[in-house]
Amino acid sequence: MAQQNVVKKESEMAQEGFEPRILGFFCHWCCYAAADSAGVSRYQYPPNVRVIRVMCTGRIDARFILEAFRCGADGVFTGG
Amino acid sequence: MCTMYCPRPVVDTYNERLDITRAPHIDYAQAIPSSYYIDAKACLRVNYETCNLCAQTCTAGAIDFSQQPKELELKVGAVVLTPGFGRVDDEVLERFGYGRFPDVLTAFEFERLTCASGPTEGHIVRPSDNQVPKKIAFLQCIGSRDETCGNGYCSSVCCMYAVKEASVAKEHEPDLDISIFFMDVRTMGKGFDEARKRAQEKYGINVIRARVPRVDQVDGKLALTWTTGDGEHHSDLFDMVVLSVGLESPEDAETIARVTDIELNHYNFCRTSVDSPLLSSRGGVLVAGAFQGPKDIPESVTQASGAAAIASELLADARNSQTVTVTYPDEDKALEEEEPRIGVFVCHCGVNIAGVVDVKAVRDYAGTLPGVVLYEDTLYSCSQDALKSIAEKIKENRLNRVVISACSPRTHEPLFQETLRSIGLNPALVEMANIRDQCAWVHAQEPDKATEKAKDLVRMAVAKARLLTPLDQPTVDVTPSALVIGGGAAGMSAALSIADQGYKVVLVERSKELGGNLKRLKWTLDGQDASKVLKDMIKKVKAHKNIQVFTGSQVESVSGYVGNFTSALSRQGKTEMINHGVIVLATGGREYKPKGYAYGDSTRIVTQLELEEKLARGRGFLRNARNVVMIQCVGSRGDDMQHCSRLCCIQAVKNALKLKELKPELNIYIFYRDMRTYGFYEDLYREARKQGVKFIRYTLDRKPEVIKQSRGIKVRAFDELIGEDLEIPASLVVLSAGIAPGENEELSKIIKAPLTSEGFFLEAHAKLRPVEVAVDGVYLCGLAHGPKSLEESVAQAKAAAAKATIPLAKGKVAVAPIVSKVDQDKCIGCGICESLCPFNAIVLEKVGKRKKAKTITASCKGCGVCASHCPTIAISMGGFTDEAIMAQIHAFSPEGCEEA
Amino acid sequence: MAETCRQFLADCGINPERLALEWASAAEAPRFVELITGYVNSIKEKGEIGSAEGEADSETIKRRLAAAVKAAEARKPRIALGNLAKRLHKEGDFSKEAIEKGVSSKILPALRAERIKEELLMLLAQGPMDMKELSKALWADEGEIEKPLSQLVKKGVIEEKDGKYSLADK
Amino acid sequence: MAKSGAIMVLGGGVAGVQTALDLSELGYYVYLVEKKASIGGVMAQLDKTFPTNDCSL
Repeated sequence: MAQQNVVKKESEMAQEGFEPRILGFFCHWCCYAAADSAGVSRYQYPPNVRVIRVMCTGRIDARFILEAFRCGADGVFTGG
Repeated sequence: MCTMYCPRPVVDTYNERLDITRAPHIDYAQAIPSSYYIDAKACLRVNYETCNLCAQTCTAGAIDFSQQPKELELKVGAVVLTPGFGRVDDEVLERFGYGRFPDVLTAFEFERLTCASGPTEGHIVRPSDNQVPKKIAFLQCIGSRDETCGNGYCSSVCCMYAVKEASVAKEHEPDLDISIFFMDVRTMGKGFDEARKRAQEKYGINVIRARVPRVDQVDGKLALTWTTGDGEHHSDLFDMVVLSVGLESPEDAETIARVTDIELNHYNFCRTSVDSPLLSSRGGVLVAGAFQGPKDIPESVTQASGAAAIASELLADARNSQTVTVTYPDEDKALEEEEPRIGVFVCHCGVNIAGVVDVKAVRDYAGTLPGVVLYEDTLYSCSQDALKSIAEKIKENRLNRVVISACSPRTHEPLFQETLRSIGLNPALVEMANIRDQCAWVHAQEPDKATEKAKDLVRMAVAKARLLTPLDQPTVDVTPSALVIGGGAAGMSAALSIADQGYKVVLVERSKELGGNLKRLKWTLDGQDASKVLKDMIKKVKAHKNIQVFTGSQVESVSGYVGNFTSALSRQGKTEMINHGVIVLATGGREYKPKGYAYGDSTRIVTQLELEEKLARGRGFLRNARNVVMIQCVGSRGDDMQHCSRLCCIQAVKNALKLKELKPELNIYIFYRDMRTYGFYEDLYREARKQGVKFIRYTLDRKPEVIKQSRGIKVRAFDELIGEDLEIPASLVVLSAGIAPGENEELSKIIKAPLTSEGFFLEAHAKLRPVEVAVDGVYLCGLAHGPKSLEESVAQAKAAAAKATIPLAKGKVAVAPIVSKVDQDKCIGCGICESLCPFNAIVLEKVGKRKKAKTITASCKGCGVCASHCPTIAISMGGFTDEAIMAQIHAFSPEGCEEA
Repeated sequence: MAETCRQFLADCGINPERLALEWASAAEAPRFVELITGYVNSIKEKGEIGSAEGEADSETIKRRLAAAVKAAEARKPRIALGNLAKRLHKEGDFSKEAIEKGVSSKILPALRAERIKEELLMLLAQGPMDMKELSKALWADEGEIEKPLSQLVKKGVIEEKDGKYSLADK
Repeated sequence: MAKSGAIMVLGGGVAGVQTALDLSELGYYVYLVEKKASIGGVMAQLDKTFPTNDCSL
């Protein structure tokens, strides 16, 4: 990798109030089900993730992930 | 309208008398049928021939007072009794201040108070002054475990509902101080003990082990006094007292018994036996649910399916002789092909969603999205009348795509798909946005952010909806036979039931003989000879023309899908392939092997099953015995395994009584944490106490010690009552070892059926699908599901048999249309998809000179690994096309994201 | 697939830890909550995309990802990915090392080459650039750029004038 | 005598409803008899169910 080309930036500390936008791809049978069950049990977790349901994580194409980042996702969470 | 005009107020029984309605009313919003009815007891017209206001105001002219009761005569092949349970007499409740003090409520009333659709919209207030109470006490065992009111049994559900109601109350009012007064904490169901522990820790609910004898009122507060296990007296004041009332036999039990000519037991429940828990004393009359004995929802549902199996066994010859079939209108293909006209329905789900998410804002936002022509909010989208109105609106507005923004598609999509079908639209044209399970419920503390998220989810769903296309509904034929894995009591019962219903069964048992754990049992819990029960069962199985038994065999592999499985069975190194339509998992469990307690150091330190085996061989070893010590929860409830093994308390009491019978002068000590002799087994517990068996409670931090000495065995334990250590020289120590899961891991992988963290198989839904597994066509029963008694295993096996027979009886199964489809023009025949498909559902075929991939629709599960790995992007997935997912990704960005 | 994305993201100047691949079965709601909470917090720490250490600025990221999506659509890298998956499947070796090695030796070079080609076109669409500028903007050595560049010049898509490259007028 | 392919289920609570549903799927005609104006029994009065506090309707 052309190391010298890496644009060095000062590591910015977690900004107060920064709410990342995260896209999730959840497997219908596993993670999506676990997420439903978390709801049923009223567990609480941060509201930053938007979910796309797929029938299996195997469905996820590299294009989807790259496209998600291009569309401004700060993170992509694939859950099998 | 009629409700509005009725001059006659009526107590609302649905809301447990906490609210008032009118003579014509509807019980609750989701009631089925969802029409209004007139309470004949209260109506002025019916009783006094006056009024008639409602009939005049009904715009539909639907009230007709000239209707008379009619007697119908129906010819049926079987009767299933499911009358449920009755309520404890007010007279019993009055002893605890009910009816005298307004702030003493029954748990049923409290349930309505905590409910969002209840009389107070979920606000917990004292009936006396409408103020929020600060301190609430739950009193357990009201009308249960109480011979003075004739109910000597344990109602088996109150401990759970009390914990639930207390948790819900704490969620509404976090500052509440809640105490629950238990005699024993009986949360013995699957996963219940763990849930109870979590609730206790999370919400800080006080657990007090004491029975409160009475309730008094002092200065507008309720005074309780009680005595704890250490003999100390306590008293305190509470703002509200909730009575955890038990379940009684139904009020009309005697009438039912007379009319159907069946016998009742001494508590007026239906009499049944351990080896056939769903049969009444009269042939063809079956029983399920609380009338068979107090029980919770999953058990009632299990028994219900079990009863269906038995009725189906009885009437197998007459199957399909009287059924009618439903027809759907033809699809409106032209409308489906038009530009998307999307309707968005945003559900309140009572306050489940609307309590957190600003539903109206989400609805209005949906209206701004391209393609949306209708946007509305609904109170409960899944209720009958809401579905009807959604259907009407789809028609009125000529919608051809629908977005339901409500709960999870995993549970509710089929319902809305059905609605579309019923009005001539392809079911694939509905998309759901999950703003409840994955939004409102999990972001309850952040309503603004939850509303933002809900909007985003709706936007993404609408984006996908625009690209939805109609999909075919393929069906495949079913191989009409079953594979039952496990030859214990559960497996044999399931096999017999399926065979009796007229289908072939292959029964596979790993060991050399049938029987499983039942082989080790000497007596059933109701005192029958266990070996006789077992022998009868084995005889029937071996003689049945529809059952083929494979002992000493194992399942090596399973391929296929519901309706068309192919499995490899290995026996003595040889492999045999069999085809079958369904699978029943009855792999059993095993007795936990104790760690510690000097187990293994002496032949006089044994488990309960070892004791029964010893007794089966003769009673000689009791000759010089004086003291017998039993220790409960060995391995269970956080000792090593987390779960409660459910059975050991009853088993210990049963064996203690048998020992007493054999040698009355024995001193028997039982060290326990909570005695969980639920249901009618409470009788055994009471009997054991009566006969002088000594019960001593211990806690996990002060476990009894078993010390093997050079001569004899000593048990040292702390006795709470005297506050001192006890030392008992024991002639025999019996460890109530819990029930551990069998070796399920491998099978779980082969079948892709998930396990719980404890290693038992996981059911598809704890309440409503207790014998189904997440994999279609696979069913579950017996100890493979979790610890349970023989009686429960048999009922569950019948239930699994009912569910397993459904696809066999139908002869066809519908395949979800989410399968892959290969565009053979784009396919280059590389074979990557074929080699990656986990279900062998893609093959290469010759088309002209070249090889092309092709999907075997019936095998495809829609996982999409082929599509994501296709070099030429030639494979698309039904309902999850690249375009649709890309559209969702683009819609993920609030500003929208242009295609690159 | 995930490893491919991670390596490719790093190559594009995005912290690969922004992509998570986790497992939670239907029975594991508590685990799911733990995972998702931990993940959201880790992203919070990293900050907005384009602000973590070693990451390209957001404008570059936008352009580069657009090129990357096109690269992931291209046949060559997809065949490489498919064949690697097929091979791992056949050999039953899903060890981290095997996957990492396979991806870095087979897939990444193909993806990177496609990405450079696509991004090159995008950059030049904005105006002429010389080799030095291109190398800097593309995070690539001149050697890597030369090949696609000369091919595109040959095809007549790109013109060269005084050491500056630009899209050919059509 | 030919057996009847119909079954009567007495009581429309959760157990009765489940029996009726299973029987109809198994190919039998079911008469579901309930005293009250609507089916569902006590479970319909419950807001949540233990241990998951799942909606009970």
